[in-house]
Amino acid sequence: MNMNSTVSNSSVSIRDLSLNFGSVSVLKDLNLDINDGEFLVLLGSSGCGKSTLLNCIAGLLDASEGQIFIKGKNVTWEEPKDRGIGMVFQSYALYPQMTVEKNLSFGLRVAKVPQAEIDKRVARAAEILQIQPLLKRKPAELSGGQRQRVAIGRALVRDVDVFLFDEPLSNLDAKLRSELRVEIKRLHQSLQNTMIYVTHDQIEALTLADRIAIMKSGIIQQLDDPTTIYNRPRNLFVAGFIGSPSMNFLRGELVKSGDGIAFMANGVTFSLAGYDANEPLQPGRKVVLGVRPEHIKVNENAGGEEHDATVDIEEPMGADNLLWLKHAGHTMSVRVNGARRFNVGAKVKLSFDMALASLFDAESELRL
Amino acid sequence: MNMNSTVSNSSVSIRDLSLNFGSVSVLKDLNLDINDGEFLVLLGSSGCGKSTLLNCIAGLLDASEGQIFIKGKNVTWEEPKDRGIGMVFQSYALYPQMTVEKNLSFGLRVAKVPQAEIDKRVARAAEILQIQPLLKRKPAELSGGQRQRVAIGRALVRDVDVFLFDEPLSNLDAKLRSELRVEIKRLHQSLQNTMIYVTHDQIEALTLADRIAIMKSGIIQQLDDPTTIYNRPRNLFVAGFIGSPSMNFLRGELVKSGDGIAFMANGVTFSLAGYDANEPLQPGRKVVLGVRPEHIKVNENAGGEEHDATVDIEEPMGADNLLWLKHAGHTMSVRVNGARRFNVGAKVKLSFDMALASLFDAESELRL
Amino acid sequence: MTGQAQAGRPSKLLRNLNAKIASIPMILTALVIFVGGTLWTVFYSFTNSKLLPRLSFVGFDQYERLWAAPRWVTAIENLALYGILSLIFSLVIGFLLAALMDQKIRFENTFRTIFLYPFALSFIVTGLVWQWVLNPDFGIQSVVRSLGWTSFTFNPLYTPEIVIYGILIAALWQGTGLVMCLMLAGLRGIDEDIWKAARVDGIPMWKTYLLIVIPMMRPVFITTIVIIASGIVKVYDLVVAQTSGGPGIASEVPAKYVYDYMFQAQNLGQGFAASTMMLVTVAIIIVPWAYLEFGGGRKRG
Amino acid sequence: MANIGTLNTTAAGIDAVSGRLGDGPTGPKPRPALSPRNIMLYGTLTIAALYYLLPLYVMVVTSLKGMPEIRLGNIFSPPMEITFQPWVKAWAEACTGLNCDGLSRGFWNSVRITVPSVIISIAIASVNGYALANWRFKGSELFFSILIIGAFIPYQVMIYPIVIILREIGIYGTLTGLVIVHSIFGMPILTLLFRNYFVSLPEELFKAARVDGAGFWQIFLKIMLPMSLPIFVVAMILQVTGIWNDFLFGVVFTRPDTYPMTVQLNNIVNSVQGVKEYNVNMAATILTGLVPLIVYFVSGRLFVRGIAAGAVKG
Amino acid sequence: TDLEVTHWWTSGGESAAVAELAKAFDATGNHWVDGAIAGSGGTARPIMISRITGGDPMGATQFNHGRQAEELVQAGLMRDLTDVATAEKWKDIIRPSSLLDSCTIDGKIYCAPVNIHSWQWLWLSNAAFKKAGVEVPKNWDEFVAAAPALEKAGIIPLAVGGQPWQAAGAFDVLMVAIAGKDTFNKVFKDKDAEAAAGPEIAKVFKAADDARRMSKGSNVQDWNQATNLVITGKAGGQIMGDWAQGEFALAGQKAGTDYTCLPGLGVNEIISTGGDAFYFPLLKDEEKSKAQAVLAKTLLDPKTQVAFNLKKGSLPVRGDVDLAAANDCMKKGLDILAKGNVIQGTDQLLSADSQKQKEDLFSEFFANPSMTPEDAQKRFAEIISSAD
Ligand SMILES: Nc1ncnc2c1ncn2[C@@H]1O[C@H](COP(=O)(O)OP(=O)(O)OP(=O)(O)O)[C@@H](O)[C@H]1O
Ligand SMILES: Nc1ncnc2c1ncn2[C@@H]1O[C@H](COP(=O)(O)OP(=O)(O)OP(=O)(O)O)[C@@H](O)[C@H]1O
Ligand SMILES: [Mg+2]
Ligand SMILES: [Mg+2]
Repeated sequence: MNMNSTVSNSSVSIRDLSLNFGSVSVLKDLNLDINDGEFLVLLGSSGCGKSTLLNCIAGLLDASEGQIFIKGKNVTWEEPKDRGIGMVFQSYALYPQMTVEKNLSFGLRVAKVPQAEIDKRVARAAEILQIQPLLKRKPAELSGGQRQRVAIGRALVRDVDVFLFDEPLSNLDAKLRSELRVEIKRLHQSLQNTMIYVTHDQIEALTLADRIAIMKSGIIQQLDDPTTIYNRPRNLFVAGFIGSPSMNFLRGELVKSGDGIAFMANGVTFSLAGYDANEPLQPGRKVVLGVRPEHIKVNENAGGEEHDATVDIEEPMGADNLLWLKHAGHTMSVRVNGARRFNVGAKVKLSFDMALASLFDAESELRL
Repeated sequence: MNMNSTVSNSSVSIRDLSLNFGSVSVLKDLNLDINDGEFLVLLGSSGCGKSTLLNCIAGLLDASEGQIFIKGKNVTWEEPKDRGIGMVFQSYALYPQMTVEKNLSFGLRVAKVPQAEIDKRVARAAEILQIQPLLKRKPAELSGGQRQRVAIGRALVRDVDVFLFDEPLSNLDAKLRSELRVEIKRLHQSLQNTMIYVTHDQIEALTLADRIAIMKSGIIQQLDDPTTIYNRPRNLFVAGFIGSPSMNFLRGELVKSGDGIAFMANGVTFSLAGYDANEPLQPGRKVVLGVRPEHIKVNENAGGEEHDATVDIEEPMGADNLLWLKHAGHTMSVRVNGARRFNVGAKVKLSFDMALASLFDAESELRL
Repeated sequence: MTGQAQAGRPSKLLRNLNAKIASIPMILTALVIFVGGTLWTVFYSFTNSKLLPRLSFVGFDQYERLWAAPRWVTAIENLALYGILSLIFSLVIGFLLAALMDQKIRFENTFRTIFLYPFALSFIVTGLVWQWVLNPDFGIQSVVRSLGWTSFTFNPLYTPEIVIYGILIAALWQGTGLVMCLMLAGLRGIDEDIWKAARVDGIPMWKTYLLIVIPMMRPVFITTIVIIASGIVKVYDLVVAQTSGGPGIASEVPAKYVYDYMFQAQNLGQGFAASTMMLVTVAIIIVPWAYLEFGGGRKRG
Repeated sequence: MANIGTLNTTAAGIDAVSGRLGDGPTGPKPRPALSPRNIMLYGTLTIAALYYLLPLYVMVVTSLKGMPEIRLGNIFSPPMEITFQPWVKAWAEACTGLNCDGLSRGFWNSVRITVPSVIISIAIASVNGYALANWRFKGSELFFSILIIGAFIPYQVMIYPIVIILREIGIYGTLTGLVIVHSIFGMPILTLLFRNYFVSLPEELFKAARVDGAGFWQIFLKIMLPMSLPIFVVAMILQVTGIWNDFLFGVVFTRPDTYPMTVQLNNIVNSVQGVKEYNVNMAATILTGLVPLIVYFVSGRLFVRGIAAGAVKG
Repeated sequence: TDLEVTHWWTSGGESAAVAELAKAFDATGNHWVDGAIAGSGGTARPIMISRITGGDPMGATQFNHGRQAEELVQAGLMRDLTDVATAEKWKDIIRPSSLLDSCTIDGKIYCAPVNIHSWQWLWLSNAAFKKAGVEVPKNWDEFVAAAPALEKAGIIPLAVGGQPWQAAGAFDVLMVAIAGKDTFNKVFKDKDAEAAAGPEIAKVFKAADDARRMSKGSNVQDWNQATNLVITGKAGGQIMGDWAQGEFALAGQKAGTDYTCLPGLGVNEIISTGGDAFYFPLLKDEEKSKAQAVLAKTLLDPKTQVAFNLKKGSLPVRGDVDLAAANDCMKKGLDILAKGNVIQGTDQLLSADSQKQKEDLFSEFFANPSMTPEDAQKRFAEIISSAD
């Protein structure tokens, strides 16, 4: 394959990257192309190798095999500082003994940038991030959100091509997290830099990403834009990983029903009318049906078939109300409007929106 | 006041409790009655004194003043083990060198409970929590969720009247957190014990609680059931604290409009038709109008007045889509269905559901 | 994979060059002094070098003579006894003091300073002071006798059977403060919730210490044992200052045997053989530990 | 930590509260200052403290007595007549052979030996620890393991090879040689301390600095050093006391005109002129221990903190 | 020129004696830099040797002449003094000649002997015996017989310090006194293990057993502290070399009236001719080498010899000096020397290694009452059989 042509039109390209810690293989033959100006989120559960991949891109870890290109240049063996990257860490990693200003300018001073230029850049970053009043403080005198802003500023002043974020918001509380999320989004909209963002919070991934790469044990499971990931997960893992509460899975098989195909689980059949399959569905195949909690209607006749269920637990969450229902031997979660309340034990009718459901092969776990 | 009558019908009663660390007063004259079998959540931001209160109830901290009753008995001076309480900690606090079984039974063995009884209780707790296969493992060999289950089991085997939870789920990831949340809810439904649960996660509070006590700097701001807290916050703090994203606040004043009263901010008036005020509204009063993001409709004519706005940022979150809109000099968040997508910069029409809005006095910050 | 793309790979040796340069003193020390010196010593222990090292090999003669020497056997016995007792007592006393100090007491700083100050003093000073305090004609014995209990006998330094305990008293005085500090640091590192959980479970304090906290402090104990043990093997100054190995050879220790035979007896071969034996003993204790602690693929942090 | 009782709760506070709420206990649980628990606690601590203080007391008291009084017996009795003569003698007059200037000469020698030795050994060990924690290379752990095992090797084993090495380099008997020897033998424990400490610092700080373009030395000097005060204090204390108190190397690797204080002390104590002058010996002993003692008294608190940061994390 | 001289003469009498040497050397326009190392030869020798082998030699250093410096000489680290010796005719003046023989290796002279020390003395406190109400003994047997009386009076009969060489030395003395010169030579010179295991030596061990019993309670380390016990009348006597005399002198005591000395324990009037000598490491510095020669000459200067030995309590190495000032005991020694009743010291006969093993044995024997004389003799014979 011709490497150079593939590489040229993307900001960061990773080719056949493998990384082992001793005998443990953490990244396996990974390929990834990130477009210029793209916001790519690496999403995966703890220990799947997200940080490892990010550290490889940053040059903080040496790849065991493979190559990394940034802006078309092979940087596999470059020092971190020569890669044109800036990095923001979960623990902020501010230099505790330096003021905010010193923190911001440290990289520039190391690179012997003239003082005037340093001042200009620090001032600009401080303005963008609205941390001008904090410049003389030490990190210990800042709140978590302010610290994270300074950490971002440190990457900002260095005028880098690629921003790398390693779970930058995990240490903040929920409220601050959602505020800073918006700020990062806004920052990306105004800077239009390439950003690679590691998180295990799917809300962050869904809201921020142009594309999401979902990882599991060092392998990218799906790389797509958030809507596709959410609505058309490529396999069972992605389907279950994204969405809170999880997609409801029903194990069963395909059966003939009239002139079409239906799904049957625990003796109950579900019409598959409206499902957009990738391949012709064969009766007898063992499959898993996945339906998101918000794609089930309760006591609202949507025109399709209806199923009986019993309310097991109700979890009011303010805007929404999450119901855990017992239905044909499964427990199923359903999201309804927060204003609608049910009693535990109440009998309800469900109808499924099959157009938004997913079907997976029970063996290969791939989407049908 | 007659203490005994007040105390007798509640499971835990706290009377005029104050607690100081040196000169710092952490709890201030706190009164709280928790009913038998109730699930009470203490909610508040970090450092507001939630853990301190819980430790007082547990007997791990001595009150500086005031009394604590459990099941009608004054336990202010009792040792923790004699209070009939069990406690579950954020860090699990499992004894690392003991197997799960030993962890569960240690308290009983020390109390010289007969072996047969110990075995019975451990078996029952293990069954309830579904940790039978783990009994022979050490805590280090368990996942976070399993550890937390064992920690709950430790309280369970002791057959206590009151369960105290101190942020039991904070160390778990989002997925596990929502799973265990359901489990705790189920546990409560089956045991019907009194449970006091500290958290700073409002979702946990809203979904689990029979009643929520919202704390700020050692003072309970509002004690009510989740729906009331969510829909009718007693003051500005509670309104802003509960709900994610936060309630939208507009500062303005009450004005006469036709024969009724309207709200005006930045020159834009909002009809207050449908608002259920606690007291007659006087024009000219400085107030804050609070509207939750899901109580604003976008491009859907709800019959009321409409306001023009521009989409600033869109945050798709799967099931929902969060819009940040610019409207009359405010930024406003609005939650719409995840399937509805908007372009940044798009002009939209908003309509407000005033029946679910809140009005606060700008000075006292209390609900009108 | 195109060859051109792979070309940038720099030589392995040059990567991390600064770190390697900075580690040169360490590498030299490790290789030249510790490994080289040790091998040199082991090598010459098979010669009959006298005042100066020379290459005339005598096989295991030096070792045979060593193990036939009553003084060496006594020294080894002393070391074993002293080592075991001082390990046990320092850990027990150090831990007890730390546990007491950890009870939110008043004057914590004062007590800690008192327990720790002997550690600032050299073994020479320690030995001299305790020689003085234990001196039968001036010290404790004479004071108690002068109070009327004339048959009181406490003369460890001049009684061969118990002289090692006299040294132990001084060693504990000098060293337990540091052990206490280490233990205290360890105790302070225990999750507070563990204490709370134990209280809620109704576990008495001593049981909490014994069954929960001490097992949790394993790393601290290991560090402490390493520090104490490395001191025990080397014990020399204290004995020299306090008893000079006396009375007779009752308080001899291996390190002193090595020194005496290397320098006083001008029999390097014998001294080298003795130090090799010490090394073997140390290796038997240390190598498994070092492997567990530092080898075995342990993760960072 | 277990909150078992706060001592400062007083009975008075309890009375005031119970007056208001008539029924049953209220406020903090009364814990008398003289509870059996406190008696046990403070009793044990006090007895232990006495054991630790006794020798110091004996040293001071003896050093202030005249010889006749000492010969009378009781080493614990306070001096009837305080004399500073032993101190004067120990400091400036005691003889070894023909040199009768007491410890004073040794003191300055000790200073001249200790200061550079402490600085250089800490400098080397801290860089080692830093390299081991943050810049591992192939074999670095092996060297470190050797170093740690080296901590157990009796010094006597090493003396002879070191004498030969120093002789071959030609710095035997010089201050440089002694400084090197101290640096070598201080290296294992100090490196362990520093390594553990640097490992305990957040790795992300180091990564951030690398991304910022700082190199090996810049990160060490500008990022790591300013954060390492506690461990430097520990290292400093350990080395000051260790080197100041060293006898063996001082005696083997110096010459009489550069003898450190401990050697001088040993000479004075062992140069018995007639009877042993215990009072002079004790005064000399205290004088010799004074520098490390002061270091401890001044920075003991930091020592414990540093120990917690560096030593305990295996 | 400054010349550093190391030695282990730090007790009161010793340092007074050293001062005489320094004075004499300074008078030649050079400067004696004193490098005293306290704590006896056992502490000092290793330091001296490591400095010489380490390439940082001093200008001159004391050793017991004999075999202590043998290897240093063989390694070429020591300066050849033959030229000085020839010029000063040491061969003629030094007496007994065995002293110079000990300095001679391969026909070259490497050291300057400064004194003769003899071990074979029993020092007795007249006051102690008076207090106990017994006559001052005239020989070892009487001394042993008087022991119970001394003990009854609360006096330690025999003071023995804790340092190992003291016990070993005392045994050697007993051997000469009880077994005689021939046996002594058989054992130490010929290393005859059979003799060492024989009945003669068994008698010596019996005597040593007595000495051990009599020494109970002397809780001191240093030899001069033990001497001090005799001086102050706390102990009845001490077996110690003639250097002890320096301590008596310093305490202002007079031989005959305050204390009594019995050479050869009053049994066999034979003395050994060990002693101290100065060795001169090979130096690169021309100036210093010259100064070394001056020092060597000065050490054997008659005036220096007298002044030094009077203070030190030892005998001069040259027979041609006037010792009018010598006291009672010293004169006794000179007499014996004149009669030729001399033997070589064990330092000259045995290697340091064998000496050390011997010290270990006797130090244990004296401290451990449960060790029978028979066991000790067996071990003694083993040491002799492997001695060199
Ligand atoms: N230095 C190391 N040595 C050995 N294994 C390591 C090392 N660093 C990471 N690992 C392993 O590599 C795997 C991936 O780690 P990584 O830190 O990339 O996970 P992550 O996806 O970032 O997880 P998290 O969300 O917890 O940060 C983990 O299983 C981890 O145990
Ligand atoms: N032992 C103590 N000494 C002094 N102040 C303390 C102590 N423990 C807690 N505090 C202070 O009391 C206040 C309340 O602490 P508390 O632990 O109850 O907060 P919290 O609500 O549980 O917070 P979080 O959510 O972080 O756990 C804090 O300001 C804290 O600094
Ligand atoms: Mg990570
Ligand atoms: Mg808390």
